[in-house]
Amino acid sequence: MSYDVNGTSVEHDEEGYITNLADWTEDLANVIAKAEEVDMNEEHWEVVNFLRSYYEEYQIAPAVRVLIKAVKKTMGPEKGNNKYMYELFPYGPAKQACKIAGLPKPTGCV
Amino acid sequence: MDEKIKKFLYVNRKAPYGTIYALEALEVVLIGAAFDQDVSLAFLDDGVFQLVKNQKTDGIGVKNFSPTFRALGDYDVTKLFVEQESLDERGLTADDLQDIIYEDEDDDWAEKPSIRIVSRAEMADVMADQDVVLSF
Amino acid sequence: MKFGVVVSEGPYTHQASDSAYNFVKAALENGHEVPRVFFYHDGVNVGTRLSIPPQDERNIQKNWTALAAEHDLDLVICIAAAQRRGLLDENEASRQGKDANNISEGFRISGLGQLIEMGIQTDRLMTFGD
Amino acid sequence: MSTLHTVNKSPFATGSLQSCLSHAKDGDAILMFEDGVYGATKGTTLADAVAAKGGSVTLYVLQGDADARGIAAARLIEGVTPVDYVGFVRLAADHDRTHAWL
Repeated sequence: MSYDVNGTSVEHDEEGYITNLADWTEDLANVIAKAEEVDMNEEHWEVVNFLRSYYEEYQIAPAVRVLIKAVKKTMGPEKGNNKYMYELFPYGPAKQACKIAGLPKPTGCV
Repeated sequence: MDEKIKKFLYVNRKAPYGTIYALEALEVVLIGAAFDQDVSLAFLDDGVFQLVKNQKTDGIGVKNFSPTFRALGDYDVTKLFVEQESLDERGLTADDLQDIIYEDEDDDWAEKPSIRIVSRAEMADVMADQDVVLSF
Repeated sequence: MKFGVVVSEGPYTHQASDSAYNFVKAALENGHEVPRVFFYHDGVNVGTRLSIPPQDERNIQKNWTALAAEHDLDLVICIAAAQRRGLLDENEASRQGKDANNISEGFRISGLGQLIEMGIQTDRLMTFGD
Repeated sequence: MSTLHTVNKSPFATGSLQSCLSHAKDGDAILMFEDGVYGATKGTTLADAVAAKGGSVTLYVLQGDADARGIAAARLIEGVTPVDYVGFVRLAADHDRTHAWL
């Protein structure tokens, strides 16, 4: 299973998470988003970029409530809330935004 | 779910990388944070090595999870007790540990240190003040 | 009294799962409850149904399965630890696109939240590890 | 409020017993089991430290583990009480929390 990014194939798993995190590019993110039926705009990118920098700094994808709290602090309360996040990513920021951002699949531990 | 808040202590006594205990302990802490309990972490014996700064794992092909400790504040895990005697025995001082801070919501988001260096006797007091002790 | 039990080492290499089994058995026989046993780290390997110990040794996996059946025990294998180590139930195997599953009867795979919940809901937490 | 500490390592392999001894508080109990039972034997370099702690904490050894390792009752440090698994369960119930020194 793979995504096609301008003629290059990028491997992904059953659920669409990329196998090799180093394969991520912005073009790939757009391809994953299309497969997820998410129409990437500036607001989506804001969250995706936030997730990537969080992962870069801490080596984990933040839990949803942590993401929302952090977004609230840096981007304000009109964006740092559940409603806004689920409007952007209908299947949830953990699943969809992390997938588009090329982060590891949440292990679904709770 | 049960309403009562319990005091949970995660006891870390093992060094990172040689075994998986440190990493999988951290995974429990991150998940456990969602349960709104009163959480503390204890680092003693070889566990203090987990918090040492400048860990670089490129040469062993193992994920470096030490930066994740710095995310604990976001998860409202803000009490990391580190035993002074364990540091001493290993030739370490508090300066050898990475800075781990949290932002205190009740104090205008002031940055405060999460690491609290305690004596062995104080660590024993911390341990004796818990409802649940999870060892790794 | 309610005991929560954590088993954090694999079978045969460490005595942890034997000690936990003996403890749980003694607790149950003496009128206590063991609402859950949680298998973590290499402890998840206790839940494989594919082990074949020599006939003159105890069968750790079967003993747990039998004890679970007798006392309706909740034997939970941590999903994160299990995925690393290749322990899968039928659901997980199909979700992850794997061609086999290997979990013993009486065990179930679930999240780490079950460990925390066990700590909250029991009176004592016992850890058997190394 | 007291703690049941459990130690399952030989004190000659790891520092778990020593660490446990230095953190246990008066009125606590320490149960040595699995390879931890070696810490309960007489004549070792640690025996004096273990025996001394016996003044303020209660020391136990799991009989089955001692038997398995050929440790006769006479070789146990004075003041160490052997218990079976039922005794182990009772100890865990009688103290407010357990702390496993892995």
